[in-house]
Amino acid sequence: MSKPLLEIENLRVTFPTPRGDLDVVRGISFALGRERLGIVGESGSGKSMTGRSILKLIRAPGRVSADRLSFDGIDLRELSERRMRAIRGARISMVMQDPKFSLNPVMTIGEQIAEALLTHKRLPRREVSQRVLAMLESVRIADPERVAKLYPHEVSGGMGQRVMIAMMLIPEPDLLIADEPTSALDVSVQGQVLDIIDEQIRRKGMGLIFISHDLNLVSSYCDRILVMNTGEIVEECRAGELHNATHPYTRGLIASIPRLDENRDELPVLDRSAWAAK
Amino acid sequence: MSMTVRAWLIDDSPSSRLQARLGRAWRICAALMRNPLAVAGAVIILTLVLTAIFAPLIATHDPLKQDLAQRLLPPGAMNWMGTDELGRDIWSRVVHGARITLVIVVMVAVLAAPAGLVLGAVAGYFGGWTDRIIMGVTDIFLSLPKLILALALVAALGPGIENAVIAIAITTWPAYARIARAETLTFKNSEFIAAIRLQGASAARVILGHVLPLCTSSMIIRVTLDMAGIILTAAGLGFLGLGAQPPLPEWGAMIARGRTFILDQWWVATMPGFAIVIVSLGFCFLGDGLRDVLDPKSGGQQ
Amino acid sequence: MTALSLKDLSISYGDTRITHGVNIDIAEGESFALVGESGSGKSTVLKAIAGLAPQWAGSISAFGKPRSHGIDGHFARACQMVFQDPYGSLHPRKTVDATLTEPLAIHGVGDRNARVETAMTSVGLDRKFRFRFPHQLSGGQRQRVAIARALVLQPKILLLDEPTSALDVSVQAEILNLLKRLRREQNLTFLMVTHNLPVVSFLCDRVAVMRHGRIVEIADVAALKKGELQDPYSRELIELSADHAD
Amino acid sequence: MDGGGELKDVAFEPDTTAGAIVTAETKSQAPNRAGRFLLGLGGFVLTVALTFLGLLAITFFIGRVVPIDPVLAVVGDRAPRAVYEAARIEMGLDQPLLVQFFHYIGSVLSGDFGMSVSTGKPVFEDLKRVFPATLEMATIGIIIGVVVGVPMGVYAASRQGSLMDQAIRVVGLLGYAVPAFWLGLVGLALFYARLKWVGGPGRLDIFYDGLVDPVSGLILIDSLIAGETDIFFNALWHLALPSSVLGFFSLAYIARMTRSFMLDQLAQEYVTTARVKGVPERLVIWRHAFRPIRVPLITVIGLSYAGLLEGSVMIETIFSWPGIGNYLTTALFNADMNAVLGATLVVGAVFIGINKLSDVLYRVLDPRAR
Amino acid sequence: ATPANALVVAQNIDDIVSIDPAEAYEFSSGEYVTQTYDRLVQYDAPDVKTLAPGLATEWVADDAARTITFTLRDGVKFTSGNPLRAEDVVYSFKRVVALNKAPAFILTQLGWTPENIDEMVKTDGNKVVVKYDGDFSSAFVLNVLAARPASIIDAVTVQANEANGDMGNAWLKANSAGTGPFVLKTFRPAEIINLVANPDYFGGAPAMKTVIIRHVAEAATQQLLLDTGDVDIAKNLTPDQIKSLAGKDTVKVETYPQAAVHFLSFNQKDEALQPEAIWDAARYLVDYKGMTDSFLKGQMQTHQAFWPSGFPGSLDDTPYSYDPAKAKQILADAGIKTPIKVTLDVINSTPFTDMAQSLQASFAEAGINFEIIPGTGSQVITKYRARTHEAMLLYWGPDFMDPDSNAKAFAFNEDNSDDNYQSTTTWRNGWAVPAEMNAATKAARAEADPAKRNEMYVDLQKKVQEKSPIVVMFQAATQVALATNVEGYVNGATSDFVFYRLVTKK
Ligand SMILES: Nc1ncnc2c1ncn2[C@@H]1O[C@H](COP(=O)(O)OP(=O)(O)OP(=O)(O)O)[C@@H](O)[C@H]1O
Ligand SMILES: Nc1ncnc2c1ncn2[C@@H]1O[C@H](COP(=O)(O)OP(=O)(O)OP(=O)(O)O)[C@@H](O)[C@H]1O
Ligand SMILES: [Mg+2]
Ligand SMILES: [Mg+2]
Ligand code: NI
Repeated sequence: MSKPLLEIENLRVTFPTPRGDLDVVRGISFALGRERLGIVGESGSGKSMTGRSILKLIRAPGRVSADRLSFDGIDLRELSERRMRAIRGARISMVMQDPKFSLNPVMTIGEQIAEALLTHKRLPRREVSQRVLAMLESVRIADPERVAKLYPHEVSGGMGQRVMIAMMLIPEPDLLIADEPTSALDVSVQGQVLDIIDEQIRRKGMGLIFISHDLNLVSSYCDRILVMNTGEIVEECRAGELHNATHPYTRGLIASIPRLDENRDELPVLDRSAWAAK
Repeated sequence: MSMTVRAWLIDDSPSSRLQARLGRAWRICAALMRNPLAVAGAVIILTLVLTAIFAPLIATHDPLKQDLAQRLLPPGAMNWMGTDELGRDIWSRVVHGARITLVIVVMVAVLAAPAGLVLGAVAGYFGGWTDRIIMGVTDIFLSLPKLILALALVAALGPGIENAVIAIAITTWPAYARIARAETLTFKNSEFIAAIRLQGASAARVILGHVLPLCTSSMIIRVTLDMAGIILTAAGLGFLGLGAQPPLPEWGAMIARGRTFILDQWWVATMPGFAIVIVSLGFCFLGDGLRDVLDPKSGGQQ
Repeated sequence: MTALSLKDLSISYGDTRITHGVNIDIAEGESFALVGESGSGKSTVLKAIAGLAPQWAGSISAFGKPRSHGIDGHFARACQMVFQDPYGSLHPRKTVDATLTEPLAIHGVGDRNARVETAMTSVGLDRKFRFRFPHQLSGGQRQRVAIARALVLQPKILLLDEPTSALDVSVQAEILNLLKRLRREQNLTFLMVTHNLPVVSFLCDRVAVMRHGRIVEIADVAALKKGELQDPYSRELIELSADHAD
Repeated sequence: MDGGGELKDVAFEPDTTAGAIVTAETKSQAPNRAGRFLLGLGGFVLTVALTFLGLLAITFFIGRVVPIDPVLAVVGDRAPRAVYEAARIEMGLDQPLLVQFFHYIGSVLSGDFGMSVSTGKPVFEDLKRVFPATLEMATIGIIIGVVVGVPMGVYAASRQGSLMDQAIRVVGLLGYAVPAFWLGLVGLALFYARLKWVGGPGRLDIFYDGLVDPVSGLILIDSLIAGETDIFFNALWHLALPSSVLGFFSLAYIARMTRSFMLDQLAQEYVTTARVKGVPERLVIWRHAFRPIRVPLITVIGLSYAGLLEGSVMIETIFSWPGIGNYLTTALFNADMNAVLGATLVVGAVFIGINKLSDVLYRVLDPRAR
Repeated sequence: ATPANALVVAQNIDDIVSIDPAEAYEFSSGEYVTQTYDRLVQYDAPDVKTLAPGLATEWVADDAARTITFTLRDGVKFTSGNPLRAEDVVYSFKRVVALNKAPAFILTQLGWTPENIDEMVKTDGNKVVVKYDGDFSSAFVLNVLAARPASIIDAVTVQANEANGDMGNAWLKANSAGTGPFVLKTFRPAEIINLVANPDYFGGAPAMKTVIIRHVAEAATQQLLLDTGDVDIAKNLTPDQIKSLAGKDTVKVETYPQAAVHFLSFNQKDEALQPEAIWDAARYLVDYKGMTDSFLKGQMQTHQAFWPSGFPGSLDDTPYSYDPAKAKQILADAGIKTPIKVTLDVINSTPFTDMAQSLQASFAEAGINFEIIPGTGSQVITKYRARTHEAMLLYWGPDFMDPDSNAKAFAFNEDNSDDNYQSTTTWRNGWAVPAEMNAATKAARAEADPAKRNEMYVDLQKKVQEKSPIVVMFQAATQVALATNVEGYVNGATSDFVFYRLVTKK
């Protein structure tokens, strides 16, 4: 692996609360090359916040601090909002978690995807629409011409997610952060969509941060896995080795998944006291 | 000590209903306190209330005492805000007027807001014909010229603040009904309402116990913002001679009477005008602050 | 005896027919799962049983007693429902205490304090949560409150609409364990909607597969575990679920 | 799963062919659509008609309980008994209330609003004279309110908490709190009497009066029709102050609502999505945050426009503006019920019209409502 | 500033209901009728106190035959160009009687009815013979014929514009058809009256080519308009505004005493207000001087009799002054228990509310506590008419300039029963006037000798002043603010006596 695309050291996201500051991400560090990195963890463990802080999109009053936050050699911490905008979308983009709320309700799907493209490139109209349609098609939307004219409330949750992916892939970024990109898709479409992302990774050497709480999916799709809990990285391993994970939290998570041929009388649950003491 | 009370209040796991309620109130207050405009608003309203309570102590003169030899004096050491056309001390009248203003504002809030709230919630909850009929009536009242309605009522009932209050209440409830209905529609199909209905709760119980509490925060916000409007409507009635009966020191009536002096004895209309502006601003600031704190869209999650 | 029986149940929203002649019989104490395609009408069936989808034809009866359309207080005491979304099913301005006391007040049940405490203990909620508001609770805790609310009236039947799909695996495990325990202790009858076959195999005795508003197959869970379902659509479901879990 | 149809989530085809069980509601659809449209239109017309009827009824009965003797306005205070009685009978006041009401409805339906007793002219003619005056003032007022208020609100929201935001809020709130007649008088004293920046009270300089024929009643338009640019600018000059005062009040409301809507929007996920795409801030605000609020904003603007069209007695009095607010108040004070009812109908129609219009715009502008 | 040949007046004219002289019955419409019409005889500018020839150059009265014969002025033309004929006079009078609008009673009191009017008013070539029927002198009749409804209209034009048998009533609400110094160009209610000069006016063409009366309701606005020179005359300024004009050299103020008297009355249908001690005490409880020196300054003067000062037959004594101690004494002597509560109805505009508040303060000194009930003009009158008020603060202006007009209102009430509605102050306050006073009123009306007649009225006024539930307090004056270059404006004691035809600008 060559020079890392993204380097993060001691990233911290803080929210003020009535009872004092609350760190929702507590000094995590990792580096990412042109690879597929999975981040898993239970709900509220800070996965999405990590993703957003890379794009410097944590809303006030939240604060981000890091000892190092560099992307392709650029120090993102010092970057002005204007230069940051040039990076967003074009070089780093992010599939937002909830398509129902993340698509603009009064713009058509087509307009929104085209906007992602036009923000960074001047292109003739005809080419824009061609590329938009091609992109929609590649995320397995069967009738792209019709769908491009639809408004977000007219598409199903699964379609929304695919539109979101199309929108973020179309500027061909160097790094894609995908926050639960396939949770609303049924199993067969999910596989196809993941293949598209995979293809871009291979073709362009794009980096991917894949956020999910579906451990099975992550372990079969990614190269490397970070396990997060309450804002910290508790375990890092190669994807295939997830089943040999050592941290009790990770082990707990894995154990608590029911299986199709389930025979256990009771599912093991996380015993938080085991590592909370740490 | 204060630290422990505070800790008790913001305890995440209150051990009694009381603590839970106080805790919530405390959180709202604390959030309000962080908002400078809201603090300013609260201070103004508090001042208004205190002024109303202690009016006789604060006033320097008898607000009704006429002295035709001392009329239209500019503000000075004796009469801080000058004197009016009958030689009455404007400062003392403004101070006593705080009582009337407070009564008007509170009465309208007590009459109009709940009426609108309940009607709107009922319309929104039941839908269908109930909704059509209630909203039809609401629309009728909404499209009646407001001042005309108020004037007609005052004319019919006779002048006086009580009737002015009733008149203003009758003109303001439709707006509240609309808000309450809109809010109710957004909650009506939510699962927590479905859940309580599944428990066999009667419609009255669902509306009163579950739907209304959710509408109240937007209602409180709206009502505080409307306070300025209410005071000014009362003033408008005063302008037309239909507000409080003379010689009551109602601010609107004072301005209305003072307006013929505005070019030469500016203080007669301007001093009570200031009072209205300040109190209205107070309510607006508070309302704005409450919007930020109580708004279910932002407040619930924190 | 049959706890819940649906005969020829057809449900519509306005002009649109959602289900077509659904027939299900669930024995007392049984745990019955309803799985199937998204949008096939699973939730709608539960809503009709509970009274939230009043436009239906056919018959619904609990313990031999048919229910009327609309919400019905007596039926409510026998049959309660738990919703999918723990974030949306609790009143945001009511404490846990208020939420749990409400059904007791509606039915004029006495000794509310003790009953609320019992309900909380039975779902494993610590006493310290009693006066918290929903936004002070985690998703799993909220779902426990929702289950406790369904249980305070001591119903015989629980309708569960994807009770764990919004939760992550560890919390899901806790809730599933809880449901299993409650069923054992109180001899409850479950009708559960889910899209997760492993959950079915953990908690249920029988399963019905729905598609396009019709039941395509009803089978024992044992068959499901062995992958021995008949209908092609059911088989497709099993295959994909299996290859998912490594 | 069957096939790769993208509509997986909603792949269910509604089955409405005459099935086994026909519930009361399940009917064949095609003829139903047209029927339902007609029914909808009929219902719409019916509700509007009922609203008008209710409006009339309430105004009518309020008018009758007002303790002012309508006959007095006709015959004056000194008229002898016989004259008084004759007038009373001529006005139909000896009839039972309900009969009077139905008579009134009857004549309104035949297009006759009756005579105004306080001006001695047909109400319809009066309204043709006073309503355009208010319309002109209110329209310029609302334009000022929108053109200034909306950007103010948007700006304040985009800099929430900043000094400018606070300043805009305070200025906006002042619009709620300052009595209109105070502002009007002070404005006149300063801008008209002292600085001579604007025209004085009245719609025109007095010597321009009557030089253009009233076609629409709106002087701005009539003067252009007549090609009298002098008069056009004079009218504009006279409109400047009263419209600005009205504009200030609507501005306050519009700016605050805009700010509040914008704050809600800016907190939405899709605004973040736009930022993720690297969209410039200006576009984030206007395209992504502002566009969705056009609809509620139009309702707000519509309602405040309707409020202005109701006419403000105070502003009209101070600016000697022969508008509907003054007309209505004078009529009410004289128990001139025909005039009150006629004017109320006009104002009510404006309200209802604006309401329905904003419904239509809502459908046009918000894809979710189509 | 306004052009040299145009006069612009700022005035509140929203009282106008009709400008047809047979119907015009308001203050502002009175002014309008004076500018556009003439009567046979009239009080004319510049001397508004003497009855002068109008459209009749001479008249012969025969008191015994109850007939007056008028000879019409030669060569007078209506503004339409039609010549004035005796038939016009007959038509004008007949029209008033037939239409029977509000002011018709002024003419019908001469015994005219629609049936007999052809008998009572006849043409005789260039002459008009007028008969009357009743116990009054020809002096009284001349005053009646100088009143507003007796204005002469152009019968030809009006008949040509008749619609639905309205005798031109609708047309005359938007047009004038008289011989007066001005012609109506535009009238828009509560907005504007635009008059243009009649160059052929028999009394000489007015210097002003146009007179525009703008409706300006707000006093402060009137002041601003006058300040900026956009109007030449402001008619409704308050005393305090007038005071502030004092130092300015662009504006002058002129004061014209008016015929209206302001009074406080107690309804005798209310038993608590029947004791005469209350009436007596009330006369000492009005702060006459305090009010006229302050907020009424210049616009009212103390006057305590019902016929206004400055006219023949007036009683100018003001025996009462503010003396709460004396009032208290009177009440105590009569054994009246104080405090008593009385409602006081008042029109809700200035200066009435101020007066009411002053009365409230001064009456409270003697334990009479007023509760002020403000209302619109029509509201107050409605209540007054129904006799359901307790105390009332109101004013009265004569219908025409004869003392009888007021005597009938303040000293005459023969039948106090509820169904005998009268517009008089006495009946409306439920005061059954003593029989000898009724007789005295009638006698004065019938008296032919002017000097003796005046004496009888003075006597009558003294009686009412001493003992009645009506406390006359003030006589009004009108203060008009004019640009200094405006001269020749004439303003008599009522709105019928306002003249613009002599106005010139320097
Ligand atoms: N505005 C805020 N103020 C305070 N705390 C916040 C705020 N926004 C998020 N948080 C907290 O930050 C923590 C991390 O949130 P984040 O969205 O990163 O979780 P996540 O791991 O993505 O969970 P999920 O799987 O549910 O998406 C949560 O505990 C959340 O409550
Ligand atoms: N209130 C409603 N009005 C009209 N149609 C509705 C309504 N609620 C649901 N539907 C429709 O009914 C069908 C069945 O919905 P239902 O919620 O029962 O599906 P489901 O099987 O529970 O799916 P999922 O697994 O996605 O929850 C869907 O096509 C849906 O669009
Ligand atoms: Mg997340
Ligand atoms: Mg469902
Ligand atoms: Ni399918």
